[in-house]
Amino acid sequence: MPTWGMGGCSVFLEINDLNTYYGPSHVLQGISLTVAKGEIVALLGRNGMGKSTTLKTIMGLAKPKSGQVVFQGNSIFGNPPHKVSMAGIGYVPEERRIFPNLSVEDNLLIGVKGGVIDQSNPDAWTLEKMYEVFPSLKKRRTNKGANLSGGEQQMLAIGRALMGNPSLLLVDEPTEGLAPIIVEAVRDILAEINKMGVSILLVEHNLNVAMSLAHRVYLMGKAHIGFVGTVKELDNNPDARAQYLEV
Amino acid sequence: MSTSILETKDLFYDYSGLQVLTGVNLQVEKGERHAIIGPNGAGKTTLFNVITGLYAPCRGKVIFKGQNVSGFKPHKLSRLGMGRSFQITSTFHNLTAFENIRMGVLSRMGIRFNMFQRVDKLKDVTRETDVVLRRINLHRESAVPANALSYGKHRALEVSLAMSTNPDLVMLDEPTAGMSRDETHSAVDLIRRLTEGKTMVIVEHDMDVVFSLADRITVLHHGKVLAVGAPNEIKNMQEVKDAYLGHGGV
Amino acid sequence: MNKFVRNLIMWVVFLAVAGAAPHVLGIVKTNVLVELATFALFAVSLNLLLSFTGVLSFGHALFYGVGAYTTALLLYHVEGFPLIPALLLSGLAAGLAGLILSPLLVRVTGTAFAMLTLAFGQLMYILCLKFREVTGGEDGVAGYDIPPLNIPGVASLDMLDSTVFYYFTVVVCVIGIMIMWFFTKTPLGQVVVGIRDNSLRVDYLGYRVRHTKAIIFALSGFFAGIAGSLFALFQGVVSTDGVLHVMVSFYPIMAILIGGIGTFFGPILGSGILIVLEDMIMRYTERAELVTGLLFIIVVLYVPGGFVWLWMGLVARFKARKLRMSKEVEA
Amino acid sequence: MRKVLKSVSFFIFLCLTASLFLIGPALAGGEFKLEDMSDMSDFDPNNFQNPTGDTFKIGVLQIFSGPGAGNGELFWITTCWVAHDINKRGGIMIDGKKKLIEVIKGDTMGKPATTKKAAEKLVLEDKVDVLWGTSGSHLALVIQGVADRYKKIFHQSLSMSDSLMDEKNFNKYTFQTMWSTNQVGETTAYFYSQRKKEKKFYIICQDYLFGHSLAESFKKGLTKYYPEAEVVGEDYHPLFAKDFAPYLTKAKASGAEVIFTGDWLPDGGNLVKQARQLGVNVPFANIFIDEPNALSAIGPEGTKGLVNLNQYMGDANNEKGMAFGNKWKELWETKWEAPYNTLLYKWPGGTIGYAVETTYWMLDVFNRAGSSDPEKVIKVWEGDVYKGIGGNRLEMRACDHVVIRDTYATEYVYPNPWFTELSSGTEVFTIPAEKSMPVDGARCK
Amino acid sequence: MSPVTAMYVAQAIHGLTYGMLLFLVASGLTLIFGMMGILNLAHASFFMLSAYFCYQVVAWTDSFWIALILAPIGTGLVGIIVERFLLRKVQKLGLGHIGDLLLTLGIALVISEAVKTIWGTESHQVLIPPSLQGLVTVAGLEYPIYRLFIIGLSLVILGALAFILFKTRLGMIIRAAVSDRDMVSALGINMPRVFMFVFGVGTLMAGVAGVAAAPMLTVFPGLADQIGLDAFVVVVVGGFGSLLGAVVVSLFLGELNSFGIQFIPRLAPVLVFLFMALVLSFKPMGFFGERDE
Repeated sequence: MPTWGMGGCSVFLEINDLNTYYGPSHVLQGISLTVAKGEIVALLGRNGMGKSTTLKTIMGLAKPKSGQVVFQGNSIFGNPPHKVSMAGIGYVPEERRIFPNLSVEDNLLIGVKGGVIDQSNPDAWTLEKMYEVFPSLKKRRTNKGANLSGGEQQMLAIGRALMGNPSLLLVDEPTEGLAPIIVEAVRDILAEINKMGVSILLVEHNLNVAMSLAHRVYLMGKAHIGFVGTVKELDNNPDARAQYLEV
Repeated sequence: MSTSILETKDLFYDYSGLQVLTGVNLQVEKGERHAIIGPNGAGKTTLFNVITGLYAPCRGKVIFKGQNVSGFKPHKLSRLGMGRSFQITSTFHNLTAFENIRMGVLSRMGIRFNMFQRVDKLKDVTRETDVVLRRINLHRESAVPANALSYGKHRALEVSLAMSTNPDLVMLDEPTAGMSRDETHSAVDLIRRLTEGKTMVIVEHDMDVVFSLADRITVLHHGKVLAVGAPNEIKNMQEVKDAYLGHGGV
Repeated sequence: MNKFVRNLIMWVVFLAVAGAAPHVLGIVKTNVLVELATFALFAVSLNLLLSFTGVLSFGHALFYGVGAYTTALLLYHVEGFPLIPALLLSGLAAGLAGLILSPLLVRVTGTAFAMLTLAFGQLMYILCLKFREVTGGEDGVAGYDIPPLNIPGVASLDMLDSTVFYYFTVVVCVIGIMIMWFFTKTPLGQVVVGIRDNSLRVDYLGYRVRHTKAIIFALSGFFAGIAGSLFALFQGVVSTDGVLHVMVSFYPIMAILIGGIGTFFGPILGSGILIVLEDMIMRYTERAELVTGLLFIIVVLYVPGGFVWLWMGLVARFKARKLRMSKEVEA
Repeated sequence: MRKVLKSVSFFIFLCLTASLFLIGPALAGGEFKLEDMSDMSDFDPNNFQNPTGDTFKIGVLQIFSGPGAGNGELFWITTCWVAHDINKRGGIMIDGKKKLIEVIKGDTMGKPATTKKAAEKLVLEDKVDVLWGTSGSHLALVIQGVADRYKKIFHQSLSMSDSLMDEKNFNKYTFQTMWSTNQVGETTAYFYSQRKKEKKFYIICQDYLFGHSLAESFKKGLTKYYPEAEVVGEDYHPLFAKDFAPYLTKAKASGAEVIFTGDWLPDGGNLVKQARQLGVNVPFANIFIDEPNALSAIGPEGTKGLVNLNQYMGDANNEKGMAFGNKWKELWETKWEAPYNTLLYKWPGGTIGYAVETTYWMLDVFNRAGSSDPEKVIKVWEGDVYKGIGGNRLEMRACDHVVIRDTYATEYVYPNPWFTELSSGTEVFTIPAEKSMPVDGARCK
Repeated sequence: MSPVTAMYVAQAIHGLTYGMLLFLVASGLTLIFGMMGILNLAHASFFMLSAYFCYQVVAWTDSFWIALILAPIGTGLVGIIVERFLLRKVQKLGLGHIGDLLLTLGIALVISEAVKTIWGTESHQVLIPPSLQGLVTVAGLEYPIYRLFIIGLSLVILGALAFILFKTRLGMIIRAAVSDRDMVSALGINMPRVFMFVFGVGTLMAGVAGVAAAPMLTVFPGLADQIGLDAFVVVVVGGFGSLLGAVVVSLFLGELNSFGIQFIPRLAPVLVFLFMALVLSFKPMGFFGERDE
């Protein structure tokens, strides 16, 4: 179990007082969170609270107005997406955003940094390794992205991000719209990836999945963080759950 | 039956193969505040768009005030007395708050093709617009362009715009989306005041809002109606909890 | 009251300057002003579409051309056809053209609208070249007499007199621009602005977006036609290259962009800059297009949105500074 | 006393009138004399120095900017040449004193509106005494309007349309020294009718008024002079067309023996060039494909057999013309720099030749009128006869102000004394003026 | 082959030649629009610029072949400079199409004036290299080698383009970026640099067309006008951003041109725009288009 907490070399990603606007709409109002090395952090909350925007802002896809984003000791605040990615953050977006006119294999290969798989690094992801982890993708490697089922697309989106060998993965609603059995599979894969040493910041509406995966949980209310704690702490806090999650 | 103002019968809709609505039967009684809730992708917004005429249903009927209005265009529905707001703020962002509201007021007064009078010389329009602005507490910002308003006020304008044509039925799509708690609070007040004596259908994720506003709730799940009932009944239904909190709960 | 006084002063200054211009400048420069006024009217009519309806037309020359040809053909074929009816009929013909095309045009926006208008504009251009029995093709229609302006019982003004024609043009253009300005202030004008900002919302408020758009196309076409008619009267010759060429469509767009997009008076400023600059450049160099080209690049890089916005930005900054200073004084 | 005075003055008046009648014909008409020409060795078209002070001003209206700017350059050198020559001779007599010639550019940009502006600026601001130009009949028409309105002589030296001087467009201030489309048609038809070698003609012209009226006049000419000939096809292509192959393939398949074209450059050059590339070796009868730069790209083989029709062939025609041409060529070889050092400017052949010749004529007319008062100039120029550079006769038809002159045709051969890079004409066939008349204007009927 | 058949076959090949040239110009235009959303009014000017470069290189080296390589590269470099220092800045300002429009029209004007200042206003000639002069005879049909060379050259370019697009990583990135450029950049790919490359390649292809056309035509300042408008029609009718659309419509327009002239010469140019108006009225995205904006 990795340690968590503020500061120390184990802090991997640190976000401080992040503010983002969409036009006049203040969608992130002073968000602060941390992700430690090897940790899975879940960011939960109802729709429209700014969870996806938080990920997008980290990724550089939404422009933050103020705050700090420090990754592995370097500020990546306001960096364009490709620089954030090169720094070692992978992104699995909401609704997968698979390239519909590319084959499965091309969808994977496009995620390789610099286009060349680093053979010298035994930990680096290769197509073979990927197909081992995602056997369903191997079968459909020549199919166009548009022709995959939702579950396959989700696997592909995760695989695509992994091909860049990220040390931190931002995963946005990976189980949305998937059949229960696939949801299980996705959860297992995320757990497996985490075991390989990849930290994960997860946005998830399926509490079941989130609670079984995460080490630590942030609950988001409107544009702000409302609760921080371990899974256990959340379990023991029905008020927080009622306020931020339940009906 | 005769009291229902809006009804959908076995409504189907799909986006090029992706089934979104799979037989929705909805009933909204005249004068009630009706909330539609459900997890993401349940088809709430699509249902809204089909009812308000943005999309024509693939199958099924939309009945408004006893008339089959399936496939009617938005402007026609508006003239029949239906208004709507949008989840993503969709005002006239370069126009001032005053001009925004005036757009609705003009339509309500049937001034739609007049190009022979200056609009600011139409005294009753101006007066009426001012009344609305005062009611929504925007009269101090009447000359401020919509996109320069604070987020909360901009959302309030969004909702008020839907009300500005004085519709009998107003459809609000996540009116408090993206608001802070304080803003949400005043928005709920505003909605309650504005929809006094009207029929309202609301889609919302903020359960505080839903429970403080709604008389009746429909839960949508996978393109179907999962449950209908009063707030308290809904709160305690196991299937609703399942739908919201994931499989098996915590 | 303050505003009223300011407007009054502005009108007085304008009338004084415009009235004195031909006597100070001489015929050649007065004619540049005639060109400017006509072009400004044309640009403002296009701006009704671009800045107020939010669609970019690449084929506005079509309406300009229809107006110009109508005037030329009327005067050419009908002996003694009076001036004002010719002007109005030209505008109506162009407006009608807008109405006829509107069922196709209202369906599209954005790039597709630009390309569709380009297609119609080019189609008109080529058709006019082909129907040379009517239009005279490349040579165009020429040799018609510009009728005098008869005001029954008052006077008959000889339009061949450059100064008189200048006054006539200025009056027509000012009236035309004022009507368009007035239009933007009417309820329908408001709806049009609403369509630009958010056409879906307009629909949801109970307005018929397509009908409204059709009206604005017709109106914009009408004034473009009036501008074309003035051109025909001024030049005494109307040819395809002169009124229907694709550059005739592009030029007013440039004027709008240089002057200030999204504003009503920006295009007038832009027209002024373009026409006056071109006249000045042509006196000194044969590389007029180089200067225009560089102007476009510089404007887009350093004055994005046009000069009116630059001016408004400066005013805003000045006001902010004044406010800050007054606050400091208070403190 | 009074009576005496009256009768004396009447007598004097009578004498004067009589002398006018006697001397008039002798005075009427001028002549270009090579021996009078000044030493042109200091003529530098790149840095033409206009005289200052009280000058006689020519406003040259041409395209000086935009894609067609090459036209402006071409005619700028011709007017400058004449001005330089006349200035070295001391100028022309205007209002009792010798005035030097000043040449002022007016840029039409090829657009009607700009043309009007430029013409009005020349008349009103620069106060030119005569307007000169221009290519494109629609532009010429605009200038005619300006000339009429401000009562300035317009020496219409470059547009060919017959309609410019018809009953509708005629104005007394305009004098057209360029031959017209009808003359081209009749010239061509007459030439082939005398040659009787080819019978099948194909017409390829530019798809605008000029191309069409040229084609019409050619067909009319054939019916008049050569009824046994046959037009086997005709096509009209857009201006500045890119690909002529489809037209040429049709022409080839039609079995035509000659392709008649009115295309000017670059279309004409591209037409011939692509024809030769396609292996279509049919000769072209043309009026504008005499530009050596374009022809040199096609080479001597490809340009062989082209038949050029022209209103001026001073260079090849006779000794006088040759002598003038040689003077020009010497300067070209030794003095001129870019853009005036290309093959185009080597010989004052067709285009340059007639522009120079008729400009001399125009100045001579003003000189003889002794005034720039249009009414006086009109009186002199109407019916005037001038002997051109090669001694050829130019007559200004009084009734509609169009030139009447012999025209010429030549077939290109190789080798020739003019160019090593291309074929050119050596033998010139003269079509007598009465065989190729401009259409009668309304006032001539 | 009977002469009549020969004529029709020849017309078909003419259509192919012009269609392929048009494709070279239009493909760059459509790629630039598809990926970057830029309506490049200066595109045809690059075509003309390359023809001038070609003339210049031939004048210096006397070799068409060196020109065929150097002129398009030079044009592509100019394109890259334009993208890097002008377009990119303007795109950042967020003026949308309007900004691009003003800028690229400005660039078009500046290029056409620069050309006149450097090379003068008169026409220049480029000769067909000796090895490509003359005709070949196949089954009784004589056809010029140079035109066949143009078709071949265009096919090579088309092949190279297809290879880059479908067989290389870069092509993968470009295809992906047409549908979702944000996602591509989130995978660590420097999109601005890809844009620069695409703009360079687009102008380079227009450059190849310019060089190929130079010996058939005259190099003069108005060279770009007609082909520019035709290329626009291709892009619009084919669908913005669709290479397949560009190929199909280019060839269609080429044949329409040839056989239009053969059968209804007077109406050929009207047909093109009538066709465009019809397509746009009923299919605003063009035949193969996916996206607007």
